[in-house]
Amino acid sequence: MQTHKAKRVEITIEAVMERRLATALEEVGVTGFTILPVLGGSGRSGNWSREGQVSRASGMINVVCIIRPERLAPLLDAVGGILERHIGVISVTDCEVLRAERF
Amino acid sequence: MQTHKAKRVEITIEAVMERRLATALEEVGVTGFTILPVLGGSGRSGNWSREGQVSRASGMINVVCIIRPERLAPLLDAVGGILERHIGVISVTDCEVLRAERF
Amino acid sequence: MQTHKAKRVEITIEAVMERRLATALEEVGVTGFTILPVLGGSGRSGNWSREGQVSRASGMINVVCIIRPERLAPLLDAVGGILERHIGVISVTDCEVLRAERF
Amino acid sequence: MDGILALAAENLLSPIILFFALGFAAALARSELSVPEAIAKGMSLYLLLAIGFKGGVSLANHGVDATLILALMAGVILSFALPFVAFGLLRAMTGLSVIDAAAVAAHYGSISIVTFVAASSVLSSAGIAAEGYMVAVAAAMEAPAILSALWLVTRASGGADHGGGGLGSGILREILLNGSIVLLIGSFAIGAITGQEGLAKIEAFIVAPFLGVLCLFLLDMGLIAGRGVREARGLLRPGLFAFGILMPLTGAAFGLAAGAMLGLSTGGVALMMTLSASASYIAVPAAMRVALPEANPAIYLTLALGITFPFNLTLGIPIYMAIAQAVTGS
Amino acid sequence: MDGILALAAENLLSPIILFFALGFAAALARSELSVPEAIAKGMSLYLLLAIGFKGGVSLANHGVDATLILALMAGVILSFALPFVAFGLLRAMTGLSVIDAAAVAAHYGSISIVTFVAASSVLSSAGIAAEGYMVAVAAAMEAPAILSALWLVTRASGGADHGGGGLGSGILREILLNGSIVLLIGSFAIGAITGQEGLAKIEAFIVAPFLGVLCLFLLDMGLIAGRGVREARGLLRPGLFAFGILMPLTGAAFGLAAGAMLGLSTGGVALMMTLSASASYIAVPAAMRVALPEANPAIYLTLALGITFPFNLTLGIPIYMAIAQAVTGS
Amino acid sequence: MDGILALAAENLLSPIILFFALGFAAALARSELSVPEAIAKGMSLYLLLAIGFKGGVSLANHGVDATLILALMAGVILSFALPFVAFGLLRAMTGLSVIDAAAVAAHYGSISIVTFVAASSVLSSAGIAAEGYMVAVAAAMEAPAILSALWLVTRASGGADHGGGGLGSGILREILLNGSIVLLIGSFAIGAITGQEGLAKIEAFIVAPFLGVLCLFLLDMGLIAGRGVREARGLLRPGLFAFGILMPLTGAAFGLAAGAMLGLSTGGVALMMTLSASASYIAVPAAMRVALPEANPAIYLTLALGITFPFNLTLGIPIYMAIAQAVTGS
Ligand SMILES: Nc1ncnc2c1ncn2[C@@H]1O[C@H](COP(=O)(O)O)[C@@H](O)[C@H]1O
Ligand SMILES: Nc1ncnc2c1ncn2[C@@H]1O[C@H](COP(=O)(O)O)[C@@H](O)[C@H]1O
Ligand SMILES: Nc1ncnc2c1ncn2[C@@H]1O[C@H](COP(=O)(O)O)[C@@H](O)[C@H]1O
Ligand code: NA
Ligand code: NA
Ligand code: NA
Repeated sequence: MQTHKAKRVEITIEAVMERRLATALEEVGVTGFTILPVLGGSGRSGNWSREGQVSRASGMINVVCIIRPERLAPLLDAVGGILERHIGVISVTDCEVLRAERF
Repeated sequence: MQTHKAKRVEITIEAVMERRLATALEEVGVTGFTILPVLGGSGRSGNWSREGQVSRASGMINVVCIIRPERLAPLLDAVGGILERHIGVISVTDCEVLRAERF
Repeated sequence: MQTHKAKRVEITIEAVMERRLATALEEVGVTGFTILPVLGGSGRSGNWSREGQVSRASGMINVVCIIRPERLAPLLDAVGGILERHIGVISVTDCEVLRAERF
Repeated sequence: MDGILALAAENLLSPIILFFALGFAAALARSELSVPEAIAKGMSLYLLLAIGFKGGVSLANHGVDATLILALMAGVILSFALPFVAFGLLRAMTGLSVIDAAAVAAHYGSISIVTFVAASSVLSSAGIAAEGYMVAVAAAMEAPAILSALWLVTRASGGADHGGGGLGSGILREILLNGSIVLLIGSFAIGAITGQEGLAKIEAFIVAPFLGVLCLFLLDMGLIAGRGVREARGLLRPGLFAFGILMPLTGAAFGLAAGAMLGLSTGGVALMMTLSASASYIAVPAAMRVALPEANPAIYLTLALGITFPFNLTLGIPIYMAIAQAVTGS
Repeated sequence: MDGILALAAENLLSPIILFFALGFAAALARSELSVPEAIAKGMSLYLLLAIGFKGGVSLANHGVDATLILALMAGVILSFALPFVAFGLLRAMTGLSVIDAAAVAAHYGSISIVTFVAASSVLSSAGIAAEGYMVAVAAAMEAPAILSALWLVTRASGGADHGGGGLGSGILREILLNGSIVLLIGSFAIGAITGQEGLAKIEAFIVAPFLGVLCLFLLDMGLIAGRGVREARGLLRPGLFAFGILMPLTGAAFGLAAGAMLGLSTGGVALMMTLSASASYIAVPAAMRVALPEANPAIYLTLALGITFPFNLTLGIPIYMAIAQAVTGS
Repeated sequence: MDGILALAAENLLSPIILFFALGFAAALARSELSVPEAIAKGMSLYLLLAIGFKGGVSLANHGVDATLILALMAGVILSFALPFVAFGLLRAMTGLSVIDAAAVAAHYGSISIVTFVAASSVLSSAGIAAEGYMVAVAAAMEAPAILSALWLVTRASGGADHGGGGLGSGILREILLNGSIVLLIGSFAIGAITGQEGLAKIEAFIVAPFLGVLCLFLLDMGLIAGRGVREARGLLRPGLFAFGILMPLTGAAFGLAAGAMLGLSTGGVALMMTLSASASYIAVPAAMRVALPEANPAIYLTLALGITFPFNLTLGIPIYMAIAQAVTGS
């Protein structure tokens, strides 16, 4: 099958920021994404684990956006602005997709 | 350690299709995959979130298959056939693996 | 925004090995990682699914480490040693990150 | 009529309805109140186990009635037939495509077990008995409607292939062995085998806290229904909305005919009406995603969960009860 | 004094405290004992539903008291005012930055509903009645403290912008409609509407097993608090630790003044003291992560959950009860 | 003999067995019925808390018996010794490798707490009392068997290194502090401290609904056991299958000897037999994945969960009870 070049952006961010991240993505025209749950992790701010949570205050989520390459720059600007004050990481990988018209 | 080239295929698909996808993968000789849960997402068919589900009707899963490069074409044919009628996305990334004989 | 080259390492491993894997990662200086839950999977040791578990004995997790390229070799040595006796897979992908000083 | 109003008023102010309304309102107001998926699923297992078991015990107490088989057959026939009625109404009242109309029709031929549970608990607080085997009738009505819907689609498309979907892929087996049916029928059988003695052992689990669990469950149903309605506002044109109210009343009329013909008790007739009036939102949506993925789930989920379920819960059930009382003359 | 000691001793040996201690000890010993997140969330929904409903029924039974509105207003004022007290103490006693101190202060102005639940159950096993509407006061005290904390930060930074955080992003709406408040107030309203009759229907669910569920819930709280303390050992310098004990006592004094001025019953005064003494660990931390992400969550979570919560649970509640009894002369 | 048959027949038709059978059958028929992982884990926390607490209360009621320490020691010795018996049988009856045989042996030296819970509830519905501290004996028997198994492997491999696995990695600490043991022993201690008064407070939670929760839990166990058997059909050769039945009977004989020697009550002897007969499927599998990852989990999980657990549940427990009655002469 015919595949097309795209970018796979994976953002690990605090769950409380979900709605704000979605809004920021929509503002730069990214409407497709998938949210994966996160069990725990470790970083400069220490360890955490979902089982130790009484509240949604400190859980994280993993947001995957597959986008056309030309959308990357505005997306990084939008997400970078949010990540600046909040903990979390973002990675960008080259990928191939089917049905490029969807992205 | 010695690493080997492989392809990492990630398929986001409706949970109701899990068994059918597994069968399709097996038919093209892919027997190794890992299924990650999905919390929610957004796409052309709108938003959804796992917390709004009474049924398994509209949840999604994320299936990761790491394969030898030569298996990619038949895998894409098999999965593309399923995805044609169903919502979901597929991405392919180049990766390196240890122990190539396993894939 | 300015991005930097990094490696995205994804390790699928038995949940019982979590603490040991974290210790091994720390020993080679990798202190940032994110753990995703796994619902089920298939491999040479057969199928399994989270819903069939009474115990934490046979569940798996997916550990994502984003690292500077020069840390890859020691990381693979450390993880390879653990994976030798245990089931699981590891893949390495090239990626780009913001804020390289964090990794 | 007075009876209906009094019943409806009392029903509307019962905790279970009020918790449903609380969830519905919270979702419309975009509160982030939510019930974890595992808890919701756990409560639904509990409700199925409890209602099945109690039905079985009631069967054990009253002996196997000659009408049991007839009632099961009536249920299967209703489930096969109602999708045709629904499909006809939909094509007349709304602009839905054949595929969307067939998918909706499948939901209305099948049943909602929570509506059945709510009706059972309203009956039992009103002191009206019903045949214990109505639980088995509920289970028998889950699947046949799906076949009717798929037949409607195949006929409309001139028998063309649907690209690997349809009945091909073991879908019927999946429906017949779906979790709800197996647990409901299994618990019914266990209740019938262990009888009153078995009930005594687990009564403190399945009887005493039942209504309380139902409140928490309906809170969650309200949240989901409210969220669905909020997101699918655009879809809910007047024709669809009217269908969501008219169809349960039509279904109930068929259920009334069947129940009266079989000579069921007042409670039995009310439950048969409720089953016919209710629309599936668990088994059938899942089946539709596999067999008719082109049908838009927002339409059938919003109708079944956002319109018909609340209608049955608040007004439908008291109406069916009052009519059943009038008809069976009790 | 004797009364306090006897109460404290009895309290310390009650199952709920012992299960909390078990969890705390297990976490310190690094046991992998854990309660799944969904179960913990399910239990907290249950506790909120039950305590809200019972409060509403009690209101229905005793009629709307003229002091209801006054008590609500007192709660709102306390929640606004206590962060300033806490902030002052923190800046005097500890080396926390303005942002960290403000974030901590927000927690102490707001309330911990589990502490309230525990106090209610201690009161009811001691046979001391309290105003049913104290549940509504609890809900009213959740949010105002957050505004005070954000105001403290804005003032300190000379009104500078906080990069998109702060109140801008609909955060107040999120807090007012957060799950706990909606469920608590909603259940309170449903309890008030359905009254004793509604309670009779779901009593076996929300009354009988209540204390048992609370034990399991507190086991989990102990695990989380213990894990927090273990990981944040380094942070807990003497000044912070002292604040974690002194601040609830200070808050309780304010609560006492308010309760006595309003002429609340003994139980009502004890609950007002408990609310003022308790520190939020659900709604406020989430709000702080959005509005003040620079504040270190390890500090406020450890203080609220690791120091103040156990203090209130073990010693605080009996102290507040004894003082309330002495002051109201019962 | 008549007694055994009657007991077995009654046992086979009790709700808990029938729900297990329902789950087993549903899994074999490939139904997608399933219990969410969080709910299953929540129920197991509940069962451990309840059984531990009730054991502690019973200890408080009857005072500390001089045989408590002896019974604990007997449990530890049995847990150390039984793996050698099991290993010998396995090497004689089956073609398992040393590593697989040792891993299986570890499971049979340790215990299954759900089997213990089921036996306790059968005893209590038959009105037969047992020593409350048997709960502590159960906890004491969890871990020692693992050491025996690892020793068996080390001996066989001539003391060679196992590549970082084995006992090196803090595994013993993990087992001794595993969630089940901590909760069981902790609840036992809390029950002993708070006694009858504590029980009165949480009885409606841990006593009344207990059997009902056990039914739902066993439904899930049946699903898991059935799924395991379905997937591991190929592995279950006659030798292994026979071991899965013979080993519990052998273990029970050792338990009988120990119980009789200690002069335990009828119920105590029956429970000691049940513990010795049962095979772990939670703590030991997890330990084996860490310490002996080369052992095939399909073998030990299928034996413990798919053969021995159902055998004990259906036939084993009534047999052990009847023998205990005959031997203690009651
Ligand atoms: N190098 C990394 N690779 C993967 N995930 C990371 C990494 N660093 C941080 N994270 C994730 O981001 C969270 C916050 O990281 P930090 O801001 O460093 O405290 C951690 O808990 C991890 O879940
Ligand atoms: N561009 C994308 N990146 C990541 N996930 C996507 C994307 N588009 C769609 N998805 C996922 O696929 C689901 C269905 O998408 P759609 O078919 O566009 O409605 C969404 O709910 C997302 O979970
Ligand atoms: N090729 C693969 N791609 C993705 N995940 C895999 C693959 N092979 C194995 N896995 C995962 O690793 C687990 C153990 O694999 P195995 O060691 O082959 O039995 C499986 O259950 C999967 O979750
Ligand atoms: Na129907
Ligand atoms: Na406070
Ligand atoms: Na044993």
